[in-house]
Amino acid sequence: MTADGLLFDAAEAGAGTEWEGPAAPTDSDVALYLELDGWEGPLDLLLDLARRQKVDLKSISILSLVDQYIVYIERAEALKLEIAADYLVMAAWLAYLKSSLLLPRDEQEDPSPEELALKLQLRLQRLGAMREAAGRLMGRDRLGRDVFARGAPEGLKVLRKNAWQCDWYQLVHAYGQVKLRTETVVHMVRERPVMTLDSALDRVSAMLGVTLDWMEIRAFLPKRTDKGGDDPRLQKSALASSFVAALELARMGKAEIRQEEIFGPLHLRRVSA
Amino acid sequence: MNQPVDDLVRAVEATLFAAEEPMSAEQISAHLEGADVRDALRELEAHYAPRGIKLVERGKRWQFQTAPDLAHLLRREKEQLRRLSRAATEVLAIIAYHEPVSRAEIEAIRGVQTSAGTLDVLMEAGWVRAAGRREVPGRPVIYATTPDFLSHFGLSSRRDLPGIDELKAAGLLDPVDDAFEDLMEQKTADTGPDTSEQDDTAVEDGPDEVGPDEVGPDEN
Amino acid sequence: MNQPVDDLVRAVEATLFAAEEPMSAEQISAHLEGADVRDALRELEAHYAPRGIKLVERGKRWQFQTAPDLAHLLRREKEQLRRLSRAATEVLAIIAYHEPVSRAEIEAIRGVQTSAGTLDVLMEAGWVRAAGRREVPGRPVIYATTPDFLSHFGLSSRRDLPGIDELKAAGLLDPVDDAFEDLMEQKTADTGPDTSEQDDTAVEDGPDEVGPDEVGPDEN
Repeated sequence: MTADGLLFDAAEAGAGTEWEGPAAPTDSDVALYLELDGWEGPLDLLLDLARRQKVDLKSISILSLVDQYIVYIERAEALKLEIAADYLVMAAWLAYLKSSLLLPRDEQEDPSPEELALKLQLRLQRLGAMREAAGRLMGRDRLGRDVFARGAPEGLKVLRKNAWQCDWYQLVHAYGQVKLRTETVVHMVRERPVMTLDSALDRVSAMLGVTLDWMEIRAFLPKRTDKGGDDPRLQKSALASSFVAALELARMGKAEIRQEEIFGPLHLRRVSA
Repeated sequence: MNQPVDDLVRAVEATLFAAEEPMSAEQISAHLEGADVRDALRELEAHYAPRGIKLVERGKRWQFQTAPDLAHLLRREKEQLRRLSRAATEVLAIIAYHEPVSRAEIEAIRGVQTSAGTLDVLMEAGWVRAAGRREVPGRPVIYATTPDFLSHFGLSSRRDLPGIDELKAAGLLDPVDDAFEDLMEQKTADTGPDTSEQDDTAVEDGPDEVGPDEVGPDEN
Repeated sequence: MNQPVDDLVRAVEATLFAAEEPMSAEQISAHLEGADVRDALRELEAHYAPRGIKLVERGKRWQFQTAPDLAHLLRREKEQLRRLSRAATEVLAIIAYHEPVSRAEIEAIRGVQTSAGTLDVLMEAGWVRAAGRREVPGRPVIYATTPDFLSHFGLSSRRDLPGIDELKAAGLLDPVDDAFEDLMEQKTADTGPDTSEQDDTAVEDGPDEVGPDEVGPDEN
């Protein structure tokens, strides 16, 4: 298999060269130079060069393609055009490929130059096929260019209508909640029978003045027979107040307190002056 | 099955179809290199007469449009069941018990501001209507319930609504219940997607819907 | 002169006529309360075939549009398409003929990097969408065409892509490595059986080691 034997197959034949976008560069070599930017990379340029071998699109010669590419790049360099690095790398690689294809080979290289050339050809075929497909796609009857949708469609609208849900209970309950929330809140403090600390102080010191003996604290509380004395709440209050009064009198040095056991009865007596 | 259609008729048909505005016969003609399009228009008009699309002339200008008897296809209504938010329910109840009331009065009774959306919802539901204006400074709009309200809630008149004493007797004024229900409502709102509808409404109504805040402005 | 037109046919006609977007049979059916619209669609398609307007199916979606042969009458005022760059048309073709396809695969075919803007333009036009990720290392995004792509280019389905059958038959939609391998196998088959063993080995080793990059120096 020689490099010249590498063919583009039939699918490449008859390919239209039309596609939208930048026009394909013209045949003139000068134009070729000027439109270096018109190619999208070395593969694109190679494909374009391949298409120029118009003699027979079916039998593109890889060797002459390589030559064309290298000549093209060299001449561009001669004109001191700035050439992107990837074009130069491709040129170097193609030069290597060419020499490999031409020189007799001693050792078996892997992959062989023929295989590399074949792969390059396959790539060019695929790019060419897609370029042609793009052209045919763009040439179809396109909506908005060749065929048109209705200019002013009324549009289909689905209106969502809310069906609100609420029942009698929810309504009445809500009203109850409003009422409850906004009702004036009144705090009532009920009158309770109490003995104040002041009256307990008076009462305890007066009663202590009567005797020098120890007296149990209960003896200072109002008698059951006194007015309201049968109210247990008054008894409780009087006990608490009298106890505090006893402590106060002891602090002032007017009374002594005695308790013989924990929780035992509490006694007090006057401190003799 | 299909007869060939005259070229000019086809051209007029396509031109009017693609047009963004109705076109006069002269405009169509100018578009089609001066052809006389009147016959074509008549032919199209007759052709489309029994169809779902019609070619109509309005003020000397021609246009295609959907057949009038199929207009309902263009705007379909879909009903969506939505639960009334708590705020809206309260406002509705206040209107029902106190009508006619102004918005300021509703707010005074509720103790919180009422968003405009809340009254809109009630009017959209067809339960509340604006019933004139109160003849006081500012002439506020006053609201009342509608006959639809009575029929929806199965009431023959507003007097059928239970009084405060009856509410109390029914336990509807029980504060424990209230707290409990608040808790339950919060819990419901936190869980599953089945309550999303309710949540939507809550969002619409904004701050009104936030339970605990409703206790009163003194919270802030 | 006019026969009465079936009600369902009229309804489908009016619905598609008023629609702003192409509609699938299912969407039309849903709009018409579940009616089976397939026969009606076929009938309409046939009815409009010779007219200036056509009913066409594009990627399972139906739409009315003007007849292509009238393009010259309509085009002059309605040219509104942005011209696509050559890169964009190529990328679009590669996606359409190979979908779903990753950016690296697109670049392998084109031999150059695809600028970010190129795919954006195609996605903005609504012709290309990201269609998931390829389950290979790196999980690259893969791209495919949309129903709008089919609508725009007048394709009933991807099978309508011009020349796709021929390209497929010629193996031109297969990756270079696969095609290469096939060719090498053919070559092996052509040569004598005595060398087959040695050649087989060569073939097996070859493609594995030679990625597409190694065919020629890549740009980056």
